[in-house]
Amino acid sequence: MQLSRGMQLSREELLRAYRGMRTIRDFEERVHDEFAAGTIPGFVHLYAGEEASAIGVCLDLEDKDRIASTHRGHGHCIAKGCDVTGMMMEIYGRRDGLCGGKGGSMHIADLAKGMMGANGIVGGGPPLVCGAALSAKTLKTGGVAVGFVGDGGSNQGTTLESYNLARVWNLPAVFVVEDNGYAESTASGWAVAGDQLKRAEAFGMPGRRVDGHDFFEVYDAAKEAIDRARAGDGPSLIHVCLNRYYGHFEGDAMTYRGEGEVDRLRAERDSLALFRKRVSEAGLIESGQLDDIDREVALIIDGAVAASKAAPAPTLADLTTDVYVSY
Amino acid sequence: MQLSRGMQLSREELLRAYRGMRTIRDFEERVHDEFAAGTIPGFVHLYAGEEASAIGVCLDLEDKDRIASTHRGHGHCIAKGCDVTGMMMEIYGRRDGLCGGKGGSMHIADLAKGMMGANGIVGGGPPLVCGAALSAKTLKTGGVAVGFVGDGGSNQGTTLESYNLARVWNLPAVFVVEDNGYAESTASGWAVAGDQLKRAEAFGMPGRRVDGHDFFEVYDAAKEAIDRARAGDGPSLIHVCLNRYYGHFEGDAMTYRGEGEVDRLRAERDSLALFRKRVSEAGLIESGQLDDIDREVALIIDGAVAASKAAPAPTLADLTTDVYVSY
Amino acid sequence: MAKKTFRMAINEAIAQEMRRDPTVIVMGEDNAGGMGAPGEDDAWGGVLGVTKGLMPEFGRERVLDTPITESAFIGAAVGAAATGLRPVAELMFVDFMGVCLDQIYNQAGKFRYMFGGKAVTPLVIRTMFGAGFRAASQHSQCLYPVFTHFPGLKVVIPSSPYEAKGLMIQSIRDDDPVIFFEHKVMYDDEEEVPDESYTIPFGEANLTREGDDVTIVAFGRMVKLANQVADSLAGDGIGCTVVDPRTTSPLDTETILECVADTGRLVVVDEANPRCSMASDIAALVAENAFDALKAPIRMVTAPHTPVPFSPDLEDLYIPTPEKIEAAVREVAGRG
Amino acid sequence: MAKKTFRMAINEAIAQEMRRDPTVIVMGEDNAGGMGAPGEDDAWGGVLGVTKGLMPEFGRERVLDTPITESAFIGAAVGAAATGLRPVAELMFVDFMGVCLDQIYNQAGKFRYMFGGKAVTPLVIRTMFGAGFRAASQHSQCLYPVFTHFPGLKVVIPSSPYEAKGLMIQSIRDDDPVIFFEHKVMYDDEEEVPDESYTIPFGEANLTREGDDVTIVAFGRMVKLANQVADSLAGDGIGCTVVDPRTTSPLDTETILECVADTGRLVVVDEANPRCSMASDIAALVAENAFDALKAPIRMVTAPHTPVPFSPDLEDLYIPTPEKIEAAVREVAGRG
Ligand SMILES: Cc1ncc(C[n+]2csc(CCOP(=O)(O)OP(=O)(O)O)c2C)c(N)n1
Ligand SMILES: Cc1ncc(C[n+]2csc(CCOP(=O)(O)OP(=O)(O)O)c2C)c(N)n1
Ligand SMILES: [Mg+2]
Ligand SMILES: [Mg+2]
Repeated sequence: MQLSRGMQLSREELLRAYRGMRTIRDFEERVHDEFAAGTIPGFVHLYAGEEASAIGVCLDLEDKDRIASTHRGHGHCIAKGCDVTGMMMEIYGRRDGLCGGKGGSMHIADLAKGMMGANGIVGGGPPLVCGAALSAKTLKTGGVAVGFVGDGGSNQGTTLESYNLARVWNLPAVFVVEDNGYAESTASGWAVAGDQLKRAEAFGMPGRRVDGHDFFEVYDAAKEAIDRARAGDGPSLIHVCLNRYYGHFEGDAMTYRGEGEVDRLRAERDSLALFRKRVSEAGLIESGQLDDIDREVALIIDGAVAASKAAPAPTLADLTTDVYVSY
Repeated sequence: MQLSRGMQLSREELLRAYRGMRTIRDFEERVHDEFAAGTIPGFVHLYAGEEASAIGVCLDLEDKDRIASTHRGHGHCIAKGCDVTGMMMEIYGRRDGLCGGKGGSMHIADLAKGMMGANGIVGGGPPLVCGAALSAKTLKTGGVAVGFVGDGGSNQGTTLESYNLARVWNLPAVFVVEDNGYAESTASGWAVAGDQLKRAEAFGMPGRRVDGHDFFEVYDAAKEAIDRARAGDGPSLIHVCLNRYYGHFEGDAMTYRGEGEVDRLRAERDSLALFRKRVSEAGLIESGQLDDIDREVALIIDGAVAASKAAPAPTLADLTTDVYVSY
Repeated sequence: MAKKTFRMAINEAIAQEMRRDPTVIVMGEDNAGGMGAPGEDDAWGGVLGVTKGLMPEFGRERVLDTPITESAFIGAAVGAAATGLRPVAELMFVDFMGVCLDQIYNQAGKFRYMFGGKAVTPLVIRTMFGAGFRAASQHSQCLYPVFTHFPGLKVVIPSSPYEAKGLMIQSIRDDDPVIFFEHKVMYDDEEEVPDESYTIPFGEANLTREGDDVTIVAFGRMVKLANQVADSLAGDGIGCTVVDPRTTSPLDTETILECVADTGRLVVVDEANPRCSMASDIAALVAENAFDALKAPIRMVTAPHTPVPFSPDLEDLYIPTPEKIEAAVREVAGRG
Repeated sequence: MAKKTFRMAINEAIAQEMRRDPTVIVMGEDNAGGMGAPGEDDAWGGVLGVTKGLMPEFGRERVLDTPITESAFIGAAVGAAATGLRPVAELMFVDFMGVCLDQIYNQAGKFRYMFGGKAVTPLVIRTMFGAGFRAASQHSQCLYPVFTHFPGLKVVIPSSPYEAKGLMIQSIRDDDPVIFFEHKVMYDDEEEVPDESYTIPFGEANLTREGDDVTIVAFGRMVKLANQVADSLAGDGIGCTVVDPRTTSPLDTETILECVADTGRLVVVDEANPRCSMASDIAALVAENAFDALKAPIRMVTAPHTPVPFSPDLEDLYIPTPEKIEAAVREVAGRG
């Protein structure tokens, strides 16, 4: 077996990865609490439990590399470098949110960071990824484009067409299927006929399946796919198997899940705990340093929420701007 | 190797198959001529060269079995039992056409015969096939539903989604990919990434590739798939490799095709000639009987064209009817 | 008779039709829920619970969950409708029409015409629409003007629980493809709804108020707002007729024109975006056919020409309000 | 200056912009043609030859053929536009919007708003529309009213070769997503078109005729018919102003209202289906904002509320004709 490339990351990189995962976890746990307390409006889909996927895929990406995300986008945003306070303000619908409060949780984007947007449409992202990959190829930026979809989104025609187009145009694209076992209340084992890797193969792409709780596995697969794309060798697919800790959206009673399922997952399949174990067993990082990060992140999230609560809302003048560049 | 089930067909069945193929060929050759002479308006896509596919697939189907077709639908209509004069009148836009002249070449249908329509939308048919198969399953009619798409249509998201749905719902459906090498002027080798049979596998369906000039190969594969569907064992895919003798539509100069390509195909890959050869070599049918059919069919097509030319057009009163069942 | 919510009224309508007619089936994402999952069956009953309880009564054969492939399953509903079933398919949010519209307007909506009157496509597509749920740009649109534009489709917009039940039963029995618009903010609205089955015919507007001065035509949730305004203006001596067309296609043009002939003044209230909207459709109808009766310019109260904003503050400014409706009515009544 | 066809004018506009700006790319089914095939390269230049010659000049890197997957490649054009390119993508027939609309109205059209003004999506979608080609129900629709309904999109409908060139160059340079409607029956129309590059701004209507009695607002191919009618009625002493809005979104409401203020009479000619159409949009605009100037009911000349029939005899009855337009003008002029 090849040595994990993730395990060869520098100390700084590993700390960055951990910080990213912790930020996502804390962000989501806090949004969960605030939603329950009634301070956050709307449809909110949390990424808690899936942190290793976003961070493993995005750790090495630069601003010129683009990602397109899903309705469950907070984790991808954070992993791609979006400002956490700007995100929180957006979720609160504030004027200083990353999208001026006009987008909300399902439409957070930061194009300057290469984050092309969460997406309210299941399967909305993959065609956009083909476009971003085409830009990189045509403009010879050396960039790649990564599209996240869920297991549910993996069936959508837009996604499957995009596999074909990316292969036919030989685009520097990576498709990441985040299979958390459910699309809303429907099990992926029922709704996804066949097999994700065979789908990759059916469209002439390499595919790889990884444990999405394990940052290192995800990182290795992503590195391989991203390198392949950068080298001009076309698209790949990664099937990431993972779990969500919360309901489909906030408010979901999750009666379709097994007895004790989430508790077990939290105990046994926690990407942060797993990461801590791996790096400490390998003697790469002392846990004190990780504790420091935990404390720092907690403060940042506290600050983001406090700032969001205090921030002003957009006003009538904002309602009709930003529909067009030129009117 | 298993003995061809097609070769075990009764004499009557074989004659019916030949008559069907000859009818399609003559129908299309004649439409070609009439279009060139300027008597037929609109977009017309001819099925000449592909006869063995429609007939091989549909020979055993009953009226309760449904098919959904494509823009290149004349052959499927004939194979499913549509009245040839009614079809010709429709192509001429006559009031007594199968669709009252309102549909035209791209929208010929005869629901009573289980022909759910040609379709102007590439990939429009497969979802409808899922529906027809669902009706058969729910109403327990024992029927099956067959969807034809071209190589071009095989990439459309609607088609790929339908594979998944048919498998997930375990529908009595058969998907027939008629790969004539081109979608308009674009080669299927370029536009179709991966492989059709691997696509079937990727969605958990059996798949089989056949030579679409050979009625017997098509028939055998169709029989197997149809039997499987009727037995409640779900959908299958057949990848039929064949050729079209004319342009994408009438008027296409076909400059994208190879030097002498069509002449060679007509000489070497003619489903009718091949059928004649097979049945006479096997001593199943004397050629005189086939010649008789040729003569009969020629008369029928002559009659259909003559009747169409003489038939009345629809009038103003027809313009606004048939939009709704109840107004 | 008992008070029932909008949600319950729709559920009851479907259940009663399913009992009456074995060809009626239901399909959509998580319409039962829990397929293949370890927990509860019928776990969701649709994302807002409208189809809850149907699967336990009618079984998985008649209440089908689907993968998230709207083209395939809405198209399957179309194909099933053309071959003997009466599907009630759910397009969860009408905003998702963009991934499956072809099957609706080019297939279902055109079969009958293209096939020379020989096709029958008794399909109902239930779909959620409207703003006010803080659901942002891709989950809050109205879009009924788009469907109204297409010949061959019928478009139903119930304005209350009573209306919803009768119109849903009619939709299921109707032999044409029907798009049934459910305003997501109305699901918990309650009113008296008969237990027995009843239908409300298409193309017959409902006059929820009658008055001499101004005709207000409103759609869906806006009917309630229009009635509120009418109530409050009655005190001020401005009499309003409020017209709920119930169906935008077919449209009861006659009633609308008669009302305008009586009042001479028209306000149209449409939650949709303004361009090529129902507001403009009604205004144009009247400007062409009841011009001589008009005593004042027609006023349209609509959302602005912008996507639906997420921020609650902005969303509240986006949606037509009683205040805006009242101002428009006062203006055309010359009582600004 | 030379006579050029509508087809050539569009081709030349794209070619000139591709020379000027290396980020302009072209994509669509068979836009060059012959990909992977043994015969001629650039075999088609699009189904009606509009993009012919672009690939030989600019190469396969900038003129991309696509598989028949409109969601993927129109979506790719959207994604490319948001990340540095200026794609001119072809949706062969606008009738096919049903398989890819989401990428147009929910993605491209909403990016800027949803992302708080930070996105720029300089995209052109060229598309064929209109009846008269005997192309039947799924290849003959207009559908621009649907696109006009959506905030965030710009909608352009050129009425002649000259207009087409200037509006196409403007479309490519514009930073918003533009849907560019090409009437398939007009490709061989010819007129003088300057060789040099020029733009025609959006939202500025063109008065192709001026007259005192009736304002005719018409779109696309209907502008020509309206002018014919105006010519013939001039002899009869009925003076018509013919307004070609050029873009339905943005719409030059000011010019339309001014013209109606002058003439007091309005006929709108729209080849689309009538419900929630541009005809009703313009009629409503005027009924709200120029009511006091109106001396007669507004008349709308449109297609009927039916799919487009195939039969040439029926199709000719479906499309608005000079006769129908003339009758409407005479009627509002009180000279029926
Ligand atoms: C086109 C479309 N159909 C349906 C929905 C409603 N919806 C939102 S998320 C979701 C489930 C998605 O499941 P999956 O792709 O597995 O992602 P997950 O929620 O598990 O992260 C559904 C059905 C939607 N937003 N868009
Ligand atoms: C959605 C859609 N996109 C594009 C077209 C235009 N078009 C009609 S037929 C065709 C080629 C189809 O190729 P294929 O599926 O291989 O069928 P063939 O013509 O070879 O029989 C195209 C692009 C269409 N009718 N519908
Ligand atoms: Mg999932
Ligand atoms: Mg083909």
